[in-house]
Amino acid sequence: MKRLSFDPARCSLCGACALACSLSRCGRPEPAESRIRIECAGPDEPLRSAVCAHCEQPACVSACMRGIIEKDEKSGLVTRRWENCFACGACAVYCPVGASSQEPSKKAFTACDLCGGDPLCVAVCPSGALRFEEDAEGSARRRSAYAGRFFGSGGDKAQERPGLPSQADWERIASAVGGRLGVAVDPESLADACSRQRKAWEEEGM
Amino acid sequence: MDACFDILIIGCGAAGSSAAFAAKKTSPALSVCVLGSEDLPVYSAPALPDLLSGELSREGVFVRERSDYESAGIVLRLGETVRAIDPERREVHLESGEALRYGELILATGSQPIRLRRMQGTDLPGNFVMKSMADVDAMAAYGGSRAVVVGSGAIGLEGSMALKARGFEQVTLVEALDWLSPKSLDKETSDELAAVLESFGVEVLTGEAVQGVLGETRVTGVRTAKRDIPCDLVLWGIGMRPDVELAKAAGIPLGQLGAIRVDERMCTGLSHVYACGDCVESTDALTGKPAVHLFWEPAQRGGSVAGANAAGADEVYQGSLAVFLTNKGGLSILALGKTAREITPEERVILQEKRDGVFRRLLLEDGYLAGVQTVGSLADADLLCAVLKRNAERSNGWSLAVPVPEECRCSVRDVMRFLRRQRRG
Amino acid sequence: MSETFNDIPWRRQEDLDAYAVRRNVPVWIGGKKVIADRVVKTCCPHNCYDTCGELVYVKDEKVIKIEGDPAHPITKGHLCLKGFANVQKINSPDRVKYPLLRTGERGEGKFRRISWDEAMDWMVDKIQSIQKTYGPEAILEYCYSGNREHMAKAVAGRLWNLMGASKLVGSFCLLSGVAGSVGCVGSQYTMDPQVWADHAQTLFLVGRNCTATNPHIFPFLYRAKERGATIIVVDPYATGVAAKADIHLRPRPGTDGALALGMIHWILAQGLEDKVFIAEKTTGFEELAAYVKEWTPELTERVTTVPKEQIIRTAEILAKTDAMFETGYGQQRYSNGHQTQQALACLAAVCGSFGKPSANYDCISGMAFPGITGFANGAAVSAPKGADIPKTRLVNIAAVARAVHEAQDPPIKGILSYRGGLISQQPDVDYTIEAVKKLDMFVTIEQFMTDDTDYADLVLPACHYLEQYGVHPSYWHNWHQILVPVCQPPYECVPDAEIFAQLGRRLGYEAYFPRETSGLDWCRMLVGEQCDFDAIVSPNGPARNPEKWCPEVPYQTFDTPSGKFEFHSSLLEERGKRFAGHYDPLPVYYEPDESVEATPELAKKYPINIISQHPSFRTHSQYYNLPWIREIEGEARVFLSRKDAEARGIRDGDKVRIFNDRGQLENITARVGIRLKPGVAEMSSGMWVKLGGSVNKLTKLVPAGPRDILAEDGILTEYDPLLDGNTGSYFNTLVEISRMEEQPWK
Amino acid sequence: MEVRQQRILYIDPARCMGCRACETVCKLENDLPAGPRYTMVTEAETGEGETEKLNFLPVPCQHCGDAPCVRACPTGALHKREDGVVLTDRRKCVGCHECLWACPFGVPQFASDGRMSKCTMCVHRLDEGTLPACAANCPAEAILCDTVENISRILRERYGKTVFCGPFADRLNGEAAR
Repeated sequence: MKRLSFDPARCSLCGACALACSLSRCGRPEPAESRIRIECAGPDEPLRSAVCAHCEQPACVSACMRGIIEKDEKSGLVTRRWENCFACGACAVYCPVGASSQEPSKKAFTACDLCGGDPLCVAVCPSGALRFEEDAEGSARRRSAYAGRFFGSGGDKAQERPGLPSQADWERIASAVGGRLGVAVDPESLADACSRQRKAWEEEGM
Repeated sequence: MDACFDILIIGCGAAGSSAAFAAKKTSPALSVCVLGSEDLPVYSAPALPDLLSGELSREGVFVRERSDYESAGIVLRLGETVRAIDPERREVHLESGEALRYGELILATGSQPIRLRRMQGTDLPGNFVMKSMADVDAMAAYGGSRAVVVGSGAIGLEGSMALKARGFEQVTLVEALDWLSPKSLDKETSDELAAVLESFGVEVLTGEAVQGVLGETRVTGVRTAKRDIPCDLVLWGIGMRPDVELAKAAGIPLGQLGAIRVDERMCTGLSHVYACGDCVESTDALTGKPAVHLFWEPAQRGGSVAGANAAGADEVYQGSLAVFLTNKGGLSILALGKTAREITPEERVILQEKRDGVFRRLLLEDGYLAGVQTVGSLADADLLCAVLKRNAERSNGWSLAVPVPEECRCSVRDVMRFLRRQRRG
Repeated sequence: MSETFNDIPWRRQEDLDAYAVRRNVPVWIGGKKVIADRVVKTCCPHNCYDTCGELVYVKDEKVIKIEGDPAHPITKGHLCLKGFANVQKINSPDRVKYPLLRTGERGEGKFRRISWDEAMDWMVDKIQSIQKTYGPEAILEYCYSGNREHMAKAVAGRLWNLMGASKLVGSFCLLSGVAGSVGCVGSQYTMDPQVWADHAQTLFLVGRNCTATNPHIFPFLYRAKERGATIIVVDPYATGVAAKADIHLRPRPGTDGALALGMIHWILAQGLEDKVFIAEKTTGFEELAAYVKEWTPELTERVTTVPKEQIIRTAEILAKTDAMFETGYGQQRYSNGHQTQQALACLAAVCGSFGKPSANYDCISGMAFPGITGFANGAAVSAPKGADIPKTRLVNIAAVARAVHEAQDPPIKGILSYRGGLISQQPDVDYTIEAVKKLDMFVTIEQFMTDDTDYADLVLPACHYLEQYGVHPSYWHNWHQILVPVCQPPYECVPDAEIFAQLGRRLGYEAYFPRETSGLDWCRMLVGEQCDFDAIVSPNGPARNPEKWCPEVPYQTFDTPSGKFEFHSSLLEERGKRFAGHYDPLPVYYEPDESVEATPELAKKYPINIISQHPSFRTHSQYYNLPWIREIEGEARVFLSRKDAEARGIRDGDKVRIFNDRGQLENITARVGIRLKPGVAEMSSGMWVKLGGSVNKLTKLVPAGPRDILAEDGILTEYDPLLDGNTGSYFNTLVEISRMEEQPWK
Repeated sequence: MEVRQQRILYIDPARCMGCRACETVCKLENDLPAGPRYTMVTEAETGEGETEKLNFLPVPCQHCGDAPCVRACPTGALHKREDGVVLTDRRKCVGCHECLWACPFGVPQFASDGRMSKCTMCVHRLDEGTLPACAANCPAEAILCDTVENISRILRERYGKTVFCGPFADRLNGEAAR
């Protein structure tokens, strides 16, 4: 199955993924409403993505006391009938990657559903750090990128953490999100949210 | 001829049901039968307080429908009580007299609530436990407006909140020991919890052992060492006990804690017999010691390991965590790992904070995070849980456990920042 | 018997345990120890330089593991990726298991299972009715190198001879180069690589993508390189071996001959030639010297596009150092291929690179055609004593489609095909398919449902090479191992030789195909007295072929008419007096049949010269159907230069269309990069037509080589493979490439 | 604690010529279907004009000293053996893919059962004293499996001589060894 593949080396920490995700959830660029979170422990620290991996042996499925989380054998997706969630929080405690969280606008604990097969976060990611691909594809791409770095065939750039999105990038991201959701999205508000987030990290000393 | 199943499962709760589905998934060609003593397919016992409060409908409590078993090819026989197991002949004898033959047997007999039968008045109408749907139905039918809840485990806490939500005017939570949930919480955390409960109108009495139930024909009150509390009903939440009668009679070895002893593959001491759920003694993931964890998650996961292995797979159950978790109607509490009393004072560092209405208490042992207690939010629960599990493996040669550096042991915030950084790289 | 083994009364059951090197051998499979019943030594008979020694582990008559034979002095226990994939191939659920008779139209691929008896009846009936209506020469075999061993071909040859069928001759792979080489040198030899590895100062490799076709040469190359030798590679394509070279010359496709002439010019101009060797061991030097006068570095650069500095530098290294010439076959897959090889041989001679342990010339070992050189006694098998064998017409495999289209008196009406992918491997696929459709009988013996089987009337279940006997001396190194079956054939698969023997018996030649003759007997008959046969049959072997056939340091003498190396080839000159074609005694350069220079008008329409290498993933059309191989190789790809891609708006990974007047390929993945210079593209050969990636949809039927066999429609009465030799001129193909409208990612 | 000699799989990129035999010998040794690729030969194009060339690098598990996959695995399914081999306990794997996101080399593979598996340095062979299948077979002798010290020695032996011989400069100056 195709899954969200995250390449920490290519992430600029711009937060476009979380902003887009939250826009699709609650109409506001509000990272707390996002089902994907890029965790950052510091400027030079490795990044990690906290997003549902649709595990093969999902801890959330056995944790869920309502039996509303299921592993769909056909599609490979971990699905949630979150309308029936009574928010016990067990899925959040047991999830090994921290992908399950209580969405403020819902009573329920939710996790990424891959937007039904066309993830918005991937569509907006300006640096290609997030992709929607088969494991084999992702593995082969990483291996080839490594060889590129090893032999120095244009791989040097790939080793540096990419820069933050430009104004033009934010406009492209805004139009991609807007186009998908059928609403107008102000690129300024995205850029603002991004800088607010970064400020918060700075204050946290990260 | 006797009915014969490749895999026979006794118990249709979380463990039994997940064992059945896991077995079918592993090996669809095998015949699988589940016996349930209640006439109901698996439902969520942890959701019973919500059924009681009225927040959930009856239908909402069920985890699976009868038709789910059918479409998976599992034979479901409900309302069947097992009289005995004959491991020699690989047979199970039902109350009805019927004998069922099995290839592999999985015991998922669950647990029973502890009742103080010898205490005065505990046999009166108005005494309740909350283990089964029938218990909740009975309580709902009984009615009343004043309740005493005895015990401050999950049933006690959630039960008192549920009764309040159901509209009871007076709900009194009585705990014999000095503070609430003393097995899982330190006094400081318990005080936070008590404050939350009281803000919802639940009266909390600690250090008061119940001495008897008052009433002639039905419950009219509860007597403690300090007072008589008038009430219409008593909800007992003083603990659960693994149901091991069948196993014991069949000669299946029990562990030191009195539950069925299983290995990491969920095999019991008898060949062709697996066990899972509340009735087993497994390993505590943090201490590595034998433990009886009567929660949903270990039952569900242990069930699928038992089911898969019975069907020919080779899965392991890596033990479970003693998770104290309640997240209901504004009451949010999580406790993991050790409490202060379980760590020697010389090795102990305790950090505590309350920020933005969230109470968080972290316990370090020898510099390693060893216990967590929070009230008011489940944020970072996964991180804390992951760190605790990792630290538990610190005796392994290749352990990745890292102590919190001295300079970070000043505040909860510093520790959290360090842990976040540790998680990756 | 189990359902994977059906008893066929006439299929031989032998005691294969006799071949075991070891018995009850523990072996790891997927981290578990398994006890193999036996390990058998054999060799790989694919069309490849290396002819690797193999140890095959068998359990319950199933191949469970293959390893290289560590005792093999050349291949040293190493195999290529295909070697291991044979475990997947031989056990593949997709194998043809039973005889299948066509039920749909040709090309539809609809069949029904029949019994071997029915299949034999059907063939006998068809063959006899064709013979009756048209005459015996209306029947033709089609056979190439899928399993390149010689024994079954000789047994089949016996049948064709007895029947008086048309006889298949030639090759479409390397004979034009051989003709150019034989013309100058005479008999062909190769020097053991360990000899040059220890002595050569320069390695000169031309048209040889060793990664794919000769991986076992690398340890020897590295030994030489790490000793300080210089490696020079000539290839338009940036191959794996080019990556290890000190100098990589990238001529325009088809101009390798010009490159050699330019180097000879420079060497002579500088007086660097080996004057002693030329004086003592060659003839015709003056004629060559006069001809190369025009090949100045400037002209050579203009023709080949190789910078003249590189040409000069290379020429000087070759002349001043002890240079080992290892020429491949890529450079001769153009209509001027024989001239190219002739020029390379002349370059080697000018440098004195003959007859020395440090400096010699390898084109191909005569062991490639043991029946022609006399090592193998081909006649003993195919022309049995006492039989009445009529002289028949010959059909050249390099023009077989033309022959089928054009043959008269009689027409070709029945083809029995084995060990070759007729449709995917012959140039101009559509023309070949039209030819096949004209047949009354097209029988294929196949392991899998290929392009050919789709058009066949009858498909017979073939044996994997590990399930049959064979004789396959290497055409590169000089070590020999007889192929023995390592396990019983599964299902209703039958070794090729036994199919022909049974067909022969059914056609009335019982006396010539005795039931008791085993594959090993046929092999023994074929090899004859030239070597100690028993020493090369598992558990023995491999052994070096006798000096007579493979001198340790060859080319101390030459067996040309003059007894010397002939810069001016008398053999070609004489042959040219008898046959039409291009028998030039000198290595005169002329442009390939189709190229930007030869056909400038066509090049305006189709400016890209597409070449097709043999990829390491497959031997020709074999192996792509295996999951392991397909996973590695991926979809059909075309490599092109950045400049050509940019000009066409093609980005790396885009789907493109490749086309010319002969056909087109669609949805080919473009790989843009440095592998080719502008104006050249590459697409590996051998991909199946039905999978959409056969480059032969674009190639043209123009056999390279001195003899113009198209003038004779490929139907000959006399043929000398060593001097008339032909090769498919696959690489002189011009195409245009465009980006597809539809891209998968949109 | 006494640290056992650390064993590594070393690829000599100067020798790998891209034949990919390591890929199928690995499939056979480990009985793998198409899907999981314990090793994969990658190609990289470098240079411009005359220096343009192809480079090859097989990428099996690097068995990192401080393996990011081991750190990233939330279930403890990965560990590093005393001799340096990074191994997976597939029974503990839940298929969360954290190891793949963490691995800089794209090594972790996922079989049809969704759990991670990867190159084991053929521990079953190592423990019997034989080389991993890929190293034993490599026709170019480009894959080495040994201790760092021994590999260093092999490489010095391989390339030391070349330095002193010089590729061809002195011979071009008329001092042909002929």
